[in-house]
Amino acid sequence: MGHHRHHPPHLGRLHRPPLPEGKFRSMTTVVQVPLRYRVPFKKIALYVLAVAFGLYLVLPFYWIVAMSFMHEADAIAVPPSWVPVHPTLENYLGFVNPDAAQELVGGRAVSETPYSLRNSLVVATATALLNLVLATFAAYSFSRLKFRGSQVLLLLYLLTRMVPGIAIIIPFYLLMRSFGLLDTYLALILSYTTFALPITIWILKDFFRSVPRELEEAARVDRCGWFRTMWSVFLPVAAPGLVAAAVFAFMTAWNEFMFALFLTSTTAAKTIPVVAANFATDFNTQFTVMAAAGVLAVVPPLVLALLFQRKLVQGMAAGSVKG
Amino acid sequence: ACSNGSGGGAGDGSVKFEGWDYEATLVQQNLDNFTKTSNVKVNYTPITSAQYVQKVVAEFTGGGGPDALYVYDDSLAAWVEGEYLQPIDGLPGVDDVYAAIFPGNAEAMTYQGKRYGLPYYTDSNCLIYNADILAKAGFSKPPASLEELEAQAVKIKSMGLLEYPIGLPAQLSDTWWAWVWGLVYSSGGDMFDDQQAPIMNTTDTVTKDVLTWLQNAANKSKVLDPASLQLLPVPVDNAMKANRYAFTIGARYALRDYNDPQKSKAAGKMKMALVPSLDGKVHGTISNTRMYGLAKDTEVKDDAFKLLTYLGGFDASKQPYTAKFWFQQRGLGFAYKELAKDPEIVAALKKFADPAIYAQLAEIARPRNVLGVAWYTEFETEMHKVVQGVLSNQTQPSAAVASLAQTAGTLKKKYS
Amino acid sequence: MAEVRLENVTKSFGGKTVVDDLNLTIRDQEFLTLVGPSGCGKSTTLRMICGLERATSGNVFFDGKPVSWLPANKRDVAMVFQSYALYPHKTVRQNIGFALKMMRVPKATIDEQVLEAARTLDIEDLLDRKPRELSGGQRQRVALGRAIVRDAGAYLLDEPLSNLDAQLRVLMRAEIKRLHVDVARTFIYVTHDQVEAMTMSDRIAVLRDGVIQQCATPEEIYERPANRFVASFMGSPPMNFVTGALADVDGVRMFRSTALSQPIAVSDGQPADVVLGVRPEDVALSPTPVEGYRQGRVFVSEPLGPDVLVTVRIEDELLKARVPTPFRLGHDAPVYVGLNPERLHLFSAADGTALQAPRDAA
Amino acid sequence: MAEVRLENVTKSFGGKTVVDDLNLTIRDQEFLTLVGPSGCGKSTTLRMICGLERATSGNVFFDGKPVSWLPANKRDVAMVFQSYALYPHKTVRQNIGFALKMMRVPKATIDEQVLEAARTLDIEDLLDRKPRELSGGQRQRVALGRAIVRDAGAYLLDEPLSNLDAQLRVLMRAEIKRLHVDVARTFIYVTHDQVEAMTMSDRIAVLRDGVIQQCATPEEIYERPANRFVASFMGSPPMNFVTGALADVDGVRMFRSTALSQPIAVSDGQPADVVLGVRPEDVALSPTPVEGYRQGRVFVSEPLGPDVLVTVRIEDELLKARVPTPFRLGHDAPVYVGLNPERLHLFSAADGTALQAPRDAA
Amino acid sequence: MSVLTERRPLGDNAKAWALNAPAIVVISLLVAYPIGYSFYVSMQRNNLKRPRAKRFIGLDNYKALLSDDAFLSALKVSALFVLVVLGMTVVLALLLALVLNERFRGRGLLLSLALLPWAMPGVVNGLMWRTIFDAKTGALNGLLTQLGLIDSYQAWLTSGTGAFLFTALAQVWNTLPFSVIILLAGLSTIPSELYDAATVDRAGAFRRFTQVTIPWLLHPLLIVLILETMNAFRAFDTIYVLTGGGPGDATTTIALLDVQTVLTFTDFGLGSAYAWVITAITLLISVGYIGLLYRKGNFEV
Ligand SMILES: Nc1ncnc2c1ncn2[C@@H]1O[C@H](COP(=O)(O)OP(=O)(O)OP(=O)(O)O)[C@@H](O)[C@H]1O
Ligand SMILES: Nc1ncnc2c1ncn2[C@@H]1O[C@H](COP(=O)(O)OP(=O)(O)OP(=O)(O)O)[C@@H](O)[C@H]1O
Ligand SMILES: [Mg+2]
Ligand SMILES: [Mg+2]
Repeated sequence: MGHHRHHPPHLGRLHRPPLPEGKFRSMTTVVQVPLRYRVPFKKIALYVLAVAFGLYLVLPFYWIVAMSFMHEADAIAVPPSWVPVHPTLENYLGFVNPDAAQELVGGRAVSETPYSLRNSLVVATATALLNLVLATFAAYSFSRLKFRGSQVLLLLYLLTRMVPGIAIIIPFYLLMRSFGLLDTYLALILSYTTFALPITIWILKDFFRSVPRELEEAARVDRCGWFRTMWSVFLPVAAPGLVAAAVFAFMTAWNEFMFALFLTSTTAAKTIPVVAANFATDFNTQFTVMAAAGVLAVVPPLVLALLFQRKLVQGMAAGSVKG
Repeated sequence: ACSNGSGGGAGDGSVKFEGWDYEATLVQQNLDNFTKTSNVKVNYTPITSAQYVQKVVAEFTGGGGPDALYVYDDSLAAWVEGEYLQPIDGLPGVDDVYAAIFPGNAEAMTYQGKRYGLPYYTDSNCLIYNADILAKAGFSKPPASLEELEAQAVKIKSMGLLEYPIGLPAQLSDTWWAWVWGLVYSSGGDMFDDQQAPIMNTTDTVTKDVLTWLQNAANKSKVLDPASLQLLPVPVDNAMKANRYAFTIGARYALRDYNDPQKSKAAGKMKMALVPSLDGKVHGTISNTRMYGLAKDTEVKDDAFKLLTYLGGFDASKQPYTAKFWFQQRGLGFAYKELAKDPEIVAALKKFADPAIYAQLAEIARPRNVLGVAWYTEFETEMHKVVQGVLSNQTQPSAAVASLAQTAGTLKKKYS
Repeated sequence: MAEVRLENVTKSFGGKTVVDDLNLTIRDQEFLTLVGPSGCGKSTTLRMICGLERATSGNVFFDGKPVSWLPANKRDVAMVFQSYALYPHKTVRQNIGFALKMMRVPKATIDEQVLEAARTLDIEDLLDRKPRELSGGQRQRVALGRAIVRDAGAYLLDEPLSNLDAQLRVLMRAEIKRLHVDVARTFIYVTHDQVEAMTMSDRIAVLRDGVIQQCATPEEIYERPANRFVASFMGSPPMNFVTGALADVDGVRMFRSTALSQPIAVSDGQPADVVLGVRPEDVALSPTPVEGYRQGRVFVSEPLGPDVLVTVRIEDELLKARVPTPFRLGHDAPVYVGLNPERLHLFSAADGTALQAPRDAA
Repeated sequence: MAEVRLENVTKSFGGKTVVDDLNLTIRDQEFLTLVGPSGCGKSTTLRMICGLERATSGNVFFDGKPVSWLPANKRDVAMVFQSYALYPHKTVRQNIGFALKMMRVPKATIDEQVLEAARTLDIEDLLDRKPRELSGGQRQRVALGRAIVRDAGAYLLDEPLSNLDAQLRVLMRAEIKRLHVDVARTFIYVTHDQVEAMTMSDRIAVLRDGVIQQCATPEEIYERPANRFVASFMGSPPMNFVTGALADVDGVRMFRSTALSQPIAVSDGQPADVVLGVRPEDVALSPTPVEGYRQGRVFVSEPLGPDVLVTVRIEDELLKARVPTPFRLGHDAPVYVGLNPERLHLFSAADGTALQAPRDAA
Repeated sequence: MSVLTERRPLGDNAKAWALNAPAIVVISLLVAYPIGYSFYVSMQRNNLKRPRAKRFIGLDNYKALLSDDAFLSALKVSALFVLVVLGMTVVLALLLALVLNERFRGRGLLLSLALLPWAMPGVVNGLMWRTIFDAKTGALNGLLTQLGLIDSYQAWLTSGTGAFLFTALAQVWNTLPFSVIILLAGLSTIPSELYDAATVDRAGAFRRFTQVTIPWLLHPLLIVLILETMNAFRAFDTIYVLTGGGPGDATTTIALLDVQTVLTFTDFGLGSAYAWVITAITLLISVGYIGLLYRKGNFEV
């Protein structure tokens, strides 16, 4: 018999802790009432919370939506009317029909809105993708490889993100100018990528860590090279993390204002935040049109969110490894 | 568009022109008109007004600035110091323009003896009141003195017409608080002497008295709305249009909106008056000037100046074409004295204001005399906070002026 | 301290019924083993008893009280998960001690008990490792340790020894049995190891496609399987089955098939088409002719250590015989085959139910 | 198609050596089984062969070429992971077909092969499920399926049948064997099941604490264990060991202990302190005295189905005997114990090495 | 056995750096210069309004900060702001993520709603809060009045505390989505069998949360803490629009001061120094978080 097993000839019985009588000792004491039709407190609490959060999240936005269908005067009426009393589409008209925009404050902004939406979509999507690619490589190294300097590198990444944008905007502008990239998508994509990259790396490295190593190994044994392993096995399993990271990068690019303002000047690259800012001037603010623009600005990410939300909450590696 | 060299400009021979985004569509129309007549191509970029200064600064710093641009009188000194702009003295027509405009505007466009701009528009502060509410309270005339203003407000308040008859935009923001200056100037005081030394704490007591009045109005008689602390100009406008204030101090052009039945429930009731003074006499008011400037490094100086002239100067028929255009389109104040007599202008003006008072305000208005100092912006910002303290009764007027003087001193030292 | 009763319990996953109208009472302090082919619903049954899965219909009772709505953490059961479900962020020590910590057992007591359990499981020197750094068998032992330190009303063990070597398995089996005696609680055990099932259980329940086939003592199951499925399932190598018919030959009741013709004592009124079952160990082989033996030929012989499993071919039928080592006949060598007449099983060819079994348990 | 050779392979995890200077050659087309106690380094060895783990020192050779630096995907090996490692986002079908897809096998062929494997594994109707909807045994079969569809140079199987029921296991064993014959490749197999090891392997390598104890044919391992550890590890129930000494009594070489005194044929020059080993099946019991048998008393008897495992107490020593069912003596009944003199093992008491073993394999 | 050549693949070290190379290249190419430049500027007297006074002054800008009342007061406001916003965000986000991790009807909708504040451009967002908190026409006033909770319209932002709390509230609304998404994705990685095991081990909902959920969430939580701290320290948009830093100095955070210094006062030197102080503080705090949480949460499945 194995030398490393030294079982006493007669193993003493396990000492049981002196448990408080009646509390846990047996189920007879626990089950006192036939708990047949228990009130589903958990479900109730869940729905209460869901509704509360839903309201908290949606009410402010609802106000924007409501305003976007109101005439200016109704929007600032006292007491406020929660639904548009004289509903109108005129705030949206300008976006589809440039002529209708002429008369509005920020009429030019109105005509620029469709372009800026397109620009924002392009820039944000490209940023998200570029980010995912770059961050996937880096994050993989942090989650799977032991290497010297990893901690320092992680901190350095963070550091680049910690310098407030305001401090680097001017030199950044100079840089982009010398690259000849001003007023191009690339300028924005590159700058947002650098903003989002450090955080994306941090996000991904965590999610990668929770992908069981065995999966990757199985893929290797199944003759996948590293890239193939990543693409076919690793990344799909890490999908929630990828989606979270992509959403992060997308949103970073979607609502960034300052850099977009400085780096763009025409409809070639202006993004929606820059254009939306044009609805509020020192002289006047076209609340309702701005609200309409805001609503328009929120729609694309929201649609994307609806498309991807399933991925975000899918369990990661259920049932794949034992132990 | 701005990738070449350090000279700035569009690089394709067109004039790169930047401005804040007020009515960018109209601007473009006007520019198209210019191009049609002059054959000079203009590459116009409107920039969000809130970040206009910043972006222009970035562009000039980065070497990609425009050829011609809008300039705030507040920014002029810095931009000249920063070597963004070049003087236009001696260029054709400049002298004529300067001779034809109100002296306050000319002063605002001049820095250290050199002229840097042609006027875009100007405006000055006035008392705006709701004649209907005043009438209900039994007043047929607007107040001439602050005392009177307070008394009328108290009456309105006590009659239950309004809880707070006076509203002012007193939230912190990067725009200047014209009404503080307006009140000081209307009472004949000043905060600085001509050498930009602070006098509000020493020889000139007007500032302190104005602050005292504000404090009383806000806290004793409670006629000045405490919510002012969270009001920017736009909400004040909204409140005025909704008959929720009887008085405010604001720019003249605001009346155009106030009296526009499309936008305002108070249309037709809003009137303008001189800013009330401590003693009830007429002393002055504050004005601002927005101008068109010429970039120092422009490579298309001639065309750029042609554009400047089109926008801010006289046209072939010796008419300030664009200035008139703006007034007619949007009611923007003009710097040209003669325009006040233009029948078309008068007719348009009559729709929302009393032409006589309008003209009188322009005549007596003057710019802030500290616009030229490097630390003006810091001072203005600090002043807002101090006035907020006074309004919320946390700072006494005497302490306030002392603090203002000290701030000015510190800043001066810092910048020396 | 608990009688566990399943009453008409049915469980479906999206339309597919995996446990079907199950009725089963596990008596207080009983050691019941669940066996059945892979995927027959054993784990699912355990999970329903435990409260991790709610029955689609039917009820679970503990000591006569319905607990269907009682969450698992209030049911006072300990469980070894088939997939271990170790906490990857906790050390072995914390994994094992977790339940005790949840019961607010004093720290010192926890430490002591964890150490003792670890000693029992021979993982004492792994206590400060994380599961990630353990071998498969070591992980399984940790999973087992998590259950055995507990003082629960019922212990559910889902294949707790499958990844252990034979030696260790024997030891662990003994430990589990001892624990059962010590704590005198109900044990429900799932295993694929027949030796385990046979030696440890008070009763064995044989499941097939979510339906209980038989629930009885190990001897009963082995000696008197209720149907052909149970007979074939229990016993390894499995029972030989020969399809044939009953016939009266010279007043002697005979079982006849192509290859065999075997007198058999059986009551009357049985269907004619039957299946004869005989376990390999009840098949005797002789190199020389013996009275009543049939001749066949050696097809293949596999050494099993102490025994040899010989497959003999008679006509077109294959019969397996388990005979003691040594067995030295090679392929195709003639061999004589005899069936132990006292240990023959007979099943209906139609539905497989047992028609007769050895009268007398071994 | 590959001879796999491990040369002085050592693997440490942070200072702890788990595989120690291993030298092992697995011949082309050989079926080699790795056995050993839980945690002895079997999986680690497989992982090094496969290329998932790099040896701390030493080298792995495929067909004489060093592959230590070759990544797993280039080694052309198939592997069943002990922990399955199924792709959670892929269906069973995709899981099984994945490797083929990677090899750019045409879609139709993949489908066909997957279906065939699934049929073999009896998981045909689960092909469109995701792993999380499978039972433990079903998952294991998918893991196995992933390996068997492949055409690899070597197949590494880490306890591929541990979670299957006996029936299925027998079938799967046969399938794996058949596959081995069909593809004629090298198989390296890890199992805790001795029957599996004994019946399937060309050779068995017994590992202990990362050191190979013996690598030989199943018979050899069983009949002539190289040392006490191997003797005790292989065989279930395990071999009996009795510590004693060699002595010459009346010119006959005798083994003597407190309880036993047994003539034994052994060459000269052996140390005096020895351990006698005898397997339970080589211990005969008789209710009546027999010449040369010692009297003892029944301590406990456990039915194992076809056999009964009887523990007999002689003086202070316990001996296990495996005798055929039925065995009807109760506790403390006197019983006579005889050892098969031809099947006695002798080990050095000092280091456990075998001094002699039965001359003749069964 | 296809290729059996003895070619040493890259070691972990080399592989890791190779994998990081693209990110490092992009980041250093684009931000190394700006960051270095800004640090250099922070050691300059550099006010655009007085280009001729520009010169290198070493750490003088930093030294000046120590006696700069505006800075010290802003630092205090910022610290408090970070504390309040971070606390509320983390608690609410965790709660919301937990809710979203359950299965219930309308989950997808709620999840999309949770992303909504993120998708709104800052200006629209600012306008939204302004119209909501407006003293004269605000929706909040309207709502509370209609609910009978207040008698008349209130000017919420005119008292220091009020302004502070309401801006914090708006800020939380804005930064919630990021935290929710990260935490939710983190939650989804927790194998459900661990909850099964913990339940069987008699852990109630709360203990399952502390013993299983939290340990698994430590790293996502770390990211949330770091990023939300960073965000709160730099919060600018909302505050600027709602209060401009007022009343008085009540909501003048260091970020606001910084932006004002750079963009309004065009004092790049001082502004950069502010920025680097912000950098240093957030870095320090982050290192603190990392020291606190990184190890504990660093385990592999
Ligand atoms: N990552 C690791 N860190 C430290 N020790 C490890 C690690 N992985 C395995 N070990 C140790 O190495 C030894 C061998 O592990 P291995 O998995 O090879 O065992 P095994 O023979 O497969 O056992 P089992 O039969 O239990 O699966 C074990 O003692 C295990 O604890
Ligand atoms: N989530 C699920 N969705 C669909 N089917 C499921 C799910 N879980 C289990 N099943 C099916 O239910 C049946 C019973 O599963 P269970 O895990 O109880 O089997 P088992 O008897 O424990 O098998 P094994 O011995 O292989 O572990 C299996 O056929 C399995 O495929
Ligand atoms: Mg199972
Ligand atoms: Mg193993």
